[in-house]
Amino acid sequence: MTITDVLFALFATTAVVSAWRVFRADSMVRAAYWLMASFIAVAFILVLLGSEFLGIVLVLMMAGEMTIMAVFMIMFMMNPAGLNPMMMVHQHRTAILAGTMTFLGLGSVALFGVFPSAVAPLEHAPSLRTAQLGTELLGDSMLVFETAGVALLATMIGAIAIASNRGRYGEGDEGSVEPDIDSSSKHQ
Amino acid sequence: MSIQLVLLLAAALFGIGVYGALSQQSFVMIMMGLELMLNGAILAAVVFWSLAAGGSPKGQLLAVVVMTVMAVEAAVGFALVIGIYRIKKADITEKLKALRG
Amino acid sequence: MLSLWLLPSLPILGAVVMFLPTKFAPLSSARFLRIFSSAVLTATLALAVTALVVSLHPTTLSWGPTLQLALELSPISGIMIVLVPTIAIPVLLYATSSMSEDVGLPRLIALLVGFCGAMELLVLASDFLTLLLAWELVGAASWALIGFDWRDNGTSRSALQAFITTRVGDLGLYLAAAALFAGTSTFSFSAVGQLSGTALSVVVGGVMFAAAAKSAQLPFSPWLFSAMAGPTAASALLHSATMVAAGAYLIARLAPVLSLASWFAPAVIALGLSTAIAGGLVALIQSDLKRALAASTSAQYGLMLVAVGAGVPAAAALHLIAHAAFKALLFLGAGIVLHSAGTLDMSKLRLGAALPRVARLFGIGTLALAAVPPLGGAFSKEQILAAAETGPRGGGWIVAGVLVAGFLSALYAGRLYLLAFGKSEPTARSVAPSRIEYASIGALALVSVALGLLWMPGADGIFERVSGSALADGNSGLLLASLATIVFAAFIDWRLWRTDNLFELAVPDLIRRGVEDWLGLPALAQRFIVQPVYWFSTELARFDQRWIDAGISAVASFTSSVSRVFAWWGENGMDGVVSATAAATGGIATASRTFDDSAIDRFIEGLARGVGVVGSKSRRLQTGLSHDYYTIVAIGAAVILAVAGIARYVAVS
Amino acid sequence: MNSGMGSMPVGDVIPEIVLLVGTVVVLLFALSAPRRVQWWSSVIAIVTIGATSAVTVKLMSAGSIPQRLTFFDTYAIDGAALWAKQIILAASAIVVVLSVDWFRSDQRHGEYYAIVLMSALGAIMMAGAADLMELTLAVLLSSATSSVLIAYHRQSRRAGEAAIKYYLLGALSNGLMVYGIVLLFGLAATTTYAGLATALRTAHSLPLIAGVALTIVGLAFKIGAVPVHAWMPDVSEGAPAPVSAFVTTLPKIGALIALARLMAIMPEATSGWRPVVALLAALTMTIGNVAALWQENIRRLLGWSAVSQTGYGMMAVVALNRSDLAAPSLLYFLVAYTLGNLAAFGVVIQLRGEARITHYHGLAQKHPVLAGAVVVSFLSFVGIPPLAGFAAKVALFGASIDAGYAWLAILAIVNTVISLAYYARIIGHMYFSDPSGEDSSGSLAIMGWAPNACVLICSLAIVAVGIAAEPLFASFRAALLLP
Amino acid sequence: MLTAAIFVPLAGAIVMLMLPASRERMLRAIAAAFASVPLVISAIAWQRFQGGAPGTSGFEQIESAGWIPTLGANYLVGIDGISLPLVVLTALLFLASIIYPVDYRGRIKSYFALFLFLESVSLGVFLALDLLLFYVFWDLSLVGMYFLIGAWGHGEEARRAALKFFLYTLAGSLAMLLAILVLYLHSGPSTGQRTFDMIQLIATRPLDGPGLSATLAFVGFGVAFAIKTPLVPFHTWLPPAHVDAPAPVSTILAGVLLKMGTYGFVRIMLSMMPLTFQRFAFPLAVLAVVSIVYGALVALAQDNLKRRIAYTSVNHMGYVVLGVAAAGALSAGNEQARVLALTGATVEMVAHGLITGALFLITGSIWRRAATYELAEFGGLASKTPALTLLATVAAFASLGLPGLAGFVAEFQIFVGAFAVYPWLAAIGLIGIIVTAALFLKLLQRVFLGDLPARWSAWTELGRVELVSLTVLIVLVIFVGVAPATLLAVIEAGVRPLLGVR
Repeated sequence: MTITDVLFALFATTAVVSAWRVFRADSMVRAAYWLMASFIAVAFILVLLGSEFLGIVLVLMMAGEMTIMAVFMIMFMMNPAGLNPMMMVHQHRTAILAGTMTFLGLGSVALFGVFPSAVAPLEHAPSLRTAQLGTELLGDSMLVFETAGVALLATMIGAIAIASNRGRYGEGDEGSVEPDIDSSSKHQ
Repeated sequence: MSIQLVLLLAAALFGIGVYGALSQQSFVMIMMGLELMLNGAILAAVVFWSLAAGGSPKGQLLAVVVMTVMAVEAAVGFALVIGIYRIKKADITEKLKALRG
Repeated sequence: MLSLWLLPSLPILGAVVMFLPTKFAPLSSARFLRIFSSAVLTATLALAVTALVVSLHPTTLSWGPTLQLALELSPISGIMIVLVPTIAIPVLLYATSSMSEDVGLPRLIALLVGFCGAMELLVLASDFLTLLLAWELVGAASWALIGFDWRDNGTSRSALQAFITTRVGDLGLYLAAAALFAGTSTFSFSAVGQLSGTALSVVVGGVMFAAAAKSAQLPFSPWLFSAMAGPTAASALLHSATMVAAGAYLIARLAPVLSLASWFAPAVIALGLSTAIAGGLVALIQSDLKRALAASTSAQYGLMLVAVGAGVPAAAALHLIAHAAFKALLFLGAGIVLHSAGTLDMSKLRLGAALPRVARLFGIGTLALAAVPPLGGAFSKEQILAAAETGPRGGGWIVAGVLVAGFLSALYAGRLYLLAFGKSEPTARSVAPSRIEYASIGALALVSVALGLLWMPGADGIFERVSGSALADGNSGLLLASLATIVFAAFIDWRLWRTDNLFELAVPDLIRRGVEDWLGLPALAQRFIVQPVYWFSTELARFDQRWIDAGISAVASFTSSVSRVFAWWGENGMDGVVSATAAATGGIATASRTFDDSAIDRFIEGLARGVGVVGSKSRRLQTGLSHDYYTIVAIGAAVILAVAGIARYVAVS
Repeated sequence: MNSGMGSMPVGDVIPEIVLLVGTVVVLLFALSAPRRVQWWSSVIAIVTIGATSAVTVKLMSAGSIPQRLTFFDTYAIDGAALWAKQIILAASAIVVVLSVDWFRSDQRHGEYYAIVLMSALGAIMMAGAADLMELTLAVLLSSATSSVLIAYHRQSRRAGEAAIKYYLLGALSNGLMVYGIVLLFGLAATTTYAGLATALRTAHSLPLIAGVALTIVGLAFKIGAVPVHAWMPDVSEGAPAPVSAFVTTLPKIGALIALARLMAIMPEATSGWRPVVALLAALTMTIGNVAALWQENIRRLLGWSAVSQTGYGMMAVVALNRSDLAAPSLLYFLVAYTLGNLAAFGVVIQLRGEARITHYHGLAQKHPVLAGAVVVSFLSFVGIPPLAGFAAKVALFGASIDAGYAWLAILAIVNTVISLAYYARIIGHMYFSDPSGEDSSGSLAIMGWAPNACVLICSLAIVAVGIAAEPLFASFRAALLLP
Repeated sequence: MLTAAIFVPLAGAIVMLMLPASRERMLRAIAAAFASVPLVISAIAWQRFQGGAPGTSGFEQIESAGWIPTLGANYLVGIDGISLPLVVLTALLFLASIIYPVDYRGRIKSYFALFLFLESVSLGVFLALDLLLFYVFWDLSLVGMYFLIGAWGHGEEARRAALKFFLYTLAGSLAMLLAILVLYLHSGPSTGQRTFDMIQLIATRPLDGPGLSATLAFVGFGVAFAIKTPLVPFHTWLPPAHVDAPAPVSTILAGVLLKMGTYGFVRIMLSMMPLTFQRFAFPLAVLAVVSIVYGALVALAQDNLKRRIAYTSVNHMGYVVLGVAAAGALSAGNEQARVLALTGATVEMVAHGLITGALFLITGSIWRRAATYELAEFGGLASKTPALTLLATVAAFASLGLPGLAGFVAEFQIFVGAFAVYPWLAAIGLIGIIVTAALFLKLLQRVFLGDLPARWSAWTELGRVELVSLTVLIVLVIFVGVAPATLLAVIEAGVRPLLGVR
């Protein structure tokens, strides 16, 4: 039992427990932070696995996102559930069954599946592995990178287009409905 | 820290995510479940990169791609939830059932 | 070159000519029709004689390589082709006169002439195809004739009954033709000889069946009563030289080949004899003049069959001729009776004083029917008796049977005459027949009398030469016995007449009614054939609509029960399914109790109805709730995994 | 095949680049142009599509149709991809034209076209993806933009609801697919199809099955197949009608090609994909048809009919590698389906979104062209000759039987009969009912000339493509699926 | 030239749509002109018909063009001794029914257009020598019929009947499509070499004998044709379709569309898979006999004039199938009988087309004057309309198989031919002859004979158009019945090579 194993056990437990707490938290903000905890634990495991870069990216991304999520709940929706205790579930047993089945299924894949066992050469400096990623991004997987860029661009445009309610000519949502079936009151 | 154990952890996270997605009423909570699923996927991608694929750079990239998916989905999800909340004051799935049959 | 085909086609074309231009008045006058139809039939008669003398060309009408319609002049058909127009001319004359006021006269005359044409075709046919063709045409013509007075529903019903009965018989010919073709690849009469075993039996049985139906033998006899619904002229022709004669003709014509089947002779004798005796009884007890004559027709044709069965077709042919003459005469006489007395009920006639001349002519016919020498009818009957005794397949019991039948015919002939024309006070309302009517029955009486020439020594030899087959040797003892029966019958008639019991015959009413209507045969047929068929067809139609049309209803109900599961799911959600798998069966039961048929809508029936229910119910799966969609995805993914696993397992093992 | 490291084969993705540049131009125009001329964006979009199509044609006619992988085996330039590109572009052009009148009142009219173009790009990328990551991102691009398009009527509750449902289902299935893809990567240590094809041959079955199954679920969302079909009718009813036409058509084109491309490299025995896809095809067509039977809303009916059509299309995937009819039948089916769907939705758009069945009574007398178009597209869906759908079905059934899946063909036939019931029901309302009633076509208003023209073009194309099927079939036969 | 027979009516359909709707007589005349073109063409084709010299495929006057060569499907039309009479029949019946007056419901243009369209595709079915082309025309005939029944049928029920017809027969035709595909897939190893060419498929018989594929294909075809023919128990679409369709449409349905089913039995099942056919000949014959008896009995129980006639179609088409089954029951032996059976079956198709066509037109004339089909409401019409009575009587007698009329020529041959192969079945089938006789005579009796109900006292005699249409059909019925030699010669020229009999 190496130190890595101990750390892994620690982070793994943290990840699972906090993931579980997400749906047991009594308010949405708490849930968001439990989720972040889970992500951070996973990020540490990524580091343990040798991908420091990805670990850091994950933490940064999730920190931002979770903050937005929590803030959004309170600021925008003015949802009492955002902070107030809540337990809003439906078809609970089905969900538990589905979750358990998923875990059992994928767990058996994990335990009984045979994967190749080529271990990454981790003796190089972490920066080299990060550089490798960069080379891949701008080399062999150039197109993947570009596509990801386009996807993010499209998301930005789209999200703004539907979420922003301020337009250059007044209300941004104005006229954004189906045309009238009766043409007599047709929009100009 | 074997590949099996890490994958088991990934499966657990994924399973909890599935549970969350299915059990939660609130859109935001459902999205958290979905994020957890992707969390498991990231973990699996990295462990494969590290312990199965011999450090092929595509493994790390795959994790990045999953993160992109996560980000995009979160952004689109928030935008939609804002939209529907604005016009319908709906924040849970039960409030949206005009389209059926 | 004159073809044999002219013989049938001439009357048929004549019929068409008379039938079509009904709008042009002069062409539908009785006078024109009388002249034209007589001309056509006379020409036919002339042709027939020519055919006998100079032998017309036996051409074949070809439909295809295997379908050849051949005509041939066999000796017995030679007799028939002359006989048909000979009898038909007086009958037609009578018709043009007696029904000259009827608007349907052109139709009647055309049908009668066409009828003769079809009969000519029938007797000339030398293969089963042609025969069947003519055979059914005769039947159809008889339908039109019997149903002549179409405004009367009863008449058309009678026509229908007659047609259907004879058509049942036609099936025999279909079978015979088919069996012959299956065995020999041809339809020719002459090929029957090549058959043996079952095929031969089918042919013989089919022919006998068809002949029995046409000739009104048992059990088909009752159709002749329905045939009475037609005009008198039609009955006269139908009973004498056409239609009914066809059966006996066919049996006689084919006797040589038919006898190849060993059972043919006994069967046909049994058939003929039973009909002769039964018909005699029916005729005897009858209260209606025409019906009595009809029953006697069956009986007389029965006798002819006996002659054929005994191995002497020539005797049958002879009797056919004689019978044709006197039966046409009797029917026309009955027609006059009906016309003048307005009824055929023999308890109300006694027209001897009112119609003395008719009575005399009718008397000739009656004597011939009773086989009183020296009339032709007597000679032919004696020949049948002789055939029964000395024919190749004759025998003692056959003689006895024929004697009984002869006794019966004498008995009812006497009764008929006495009841119809017995002397009584002249009644005022009798209408005298026209000259033409007199002429026509006179002509027929003349023929009957003339046939008495057969008694001349040597006449039988001439006939044997014409008919191409031998008569049986007579026996004077037999002749005496026969005469004795006739005298005895006459005595009985006289006694009953004197005691005024001739009409009732001292028979209880119940039995009378039973026997009168052919021993209850029609009722039996109605009860056991017609009604069941109608019942069956109605039930079948109901079955058709209710079951077959409703589609595969088992599948439908299956699908609808599947849909109940869907419905339940839709109402209770996926959670319910998981929480209460055990209760599910109960839930289905509940759902099925509350299942509402009104959901089943308009227009997709049967199977589609089931699918439709599934459709409407399965829409409830689409609850519109996202988390239910999620559940479906989860289940779907699980199913996919399972299927992939199974497929993998199957692929490996 | 590949050019070496460093030199990017940019020429291979010129269509995509042109489309992207056009998108940016549309976007810039929309952001700067005054409201009155916002609709010019559509013109720019059309021009962009035309240009893209032109360069694609150029790519196709450079010698024979190219058959190669590019960008280090991550992207396919082959017949299937190029033809899919053309179909997608043509369909986008029609949708753009259909949208102009519909969105005229919308303030953000211009941006809409930019998103349409990007969504089309996503579909195109799906069709060409030869790499799992590329596929993931293409699906993502398509899904994200589609959600936005569906929600574009920002004041419409129905549109919002449809978008949320679409998004939620998409996110879940994407999550599942991503995990499946990760598993496949774990087995093969690569994500390119070329690499997967060799590496997976010896892969362990258990993870392989899990990976393939999860990936199939992800793609099932895009094509609207069971079990992720539920969004189809909801979106079809709730989204802006041109978007309904778009979303039920275009992603399906790309995703079906993607599914075929991916399944073609999977080891059949150890992954068990063929029976799985067959089962999904069977369920999809059956559920779609059965659910469509009693729809009183034409748009929902079209949504369900789109589900069932997906099932037919999947028959081609089932026959992959077993029948030489599989790929041609898939492409031909896509052409037929696209035309039929656009024609039918075009009619709805022309009738200003009127979808209640009673309002179609006697349409044939009031608007014979529209009624005729509905008849043509519906009968094409049924597979009545000589319409396009007929040749598609012949090829699909043929491929299916050829592949040893006669039961699937028989089931498809049963389904076709069921489908006729609801199609003919609508036709009956249009042709045999009296138009003079209260709620009948007599009171219908129409949109304008543009949708009418689209409808006419599509229905004529259905007939033309059906009768003159040879050129397409000949081309499609040469269109192989790489790798 | 044969191509023109298909496409001239189609062009006519398009022309009809462009004409002004106001002038009914002119429209009818134009439609008739278009409809008469195929009749002229088919007459010329008959004139030119060679009769299949020995060693040839039996097909002639072939015209072809590329269609989807990639799939081995081509535009290929031609005739042989079996299709030629059907083509003539089709052209004739269409002309007779297109001019027959009917209530156009204010949509006269589309009525004629659809009628011409239907004519075009119906001719296509009989002329096509490519399976895919055959299927195309086959399916289109359903579409045309669907609209004709739905739009011009009697009352609300018509829509339902039309849908039922469409659904039911489409199910059949799709089964046929599957079978066609199985056959196609067996015709070659890969798409380039596979073919839908019927001549080639008949010559090479790629899928014949036992084996699962052959059985499946055979069953597919069998179901399709059994529905179309229709055989019991696949017949229930027929009565409602007939009752609710306008009379000329019924005429086409009975006279032309039903023939497609039996034509398929001969052209596809018997010609392309004779060995498989042999294995199924007996069950098929049993089905046919059941249809004969069942159709007749159920018809007897009908109180609706048109329904009764409709069910007799089931009966008559049963005869056809019995003939075909008998012809295909053996590969050698009983040649004469089998030729007779198949010839008879083909003649029955023609005869039934003429006779039942005429009968349905007659019901149309009755409907126009009475707007009812209930037998109980009629009686004594003979006094008001002697011409109609005469025509109906001849038609009825022809239908019940009276010699001297067309039906007999057919039924006799079928019966004799079938008897040689299946004596018992043929004998049972004879029951049908009796029952049809009863039902038709009762029909005549109820409608035309007896007392005239007062409500029909204003009954009008047939118009000129009606009279001409009907007379032509009836004259042909008589002609075929009296002198079928020419017809039989043509048919045998097709039958003999098909059965391999010289």
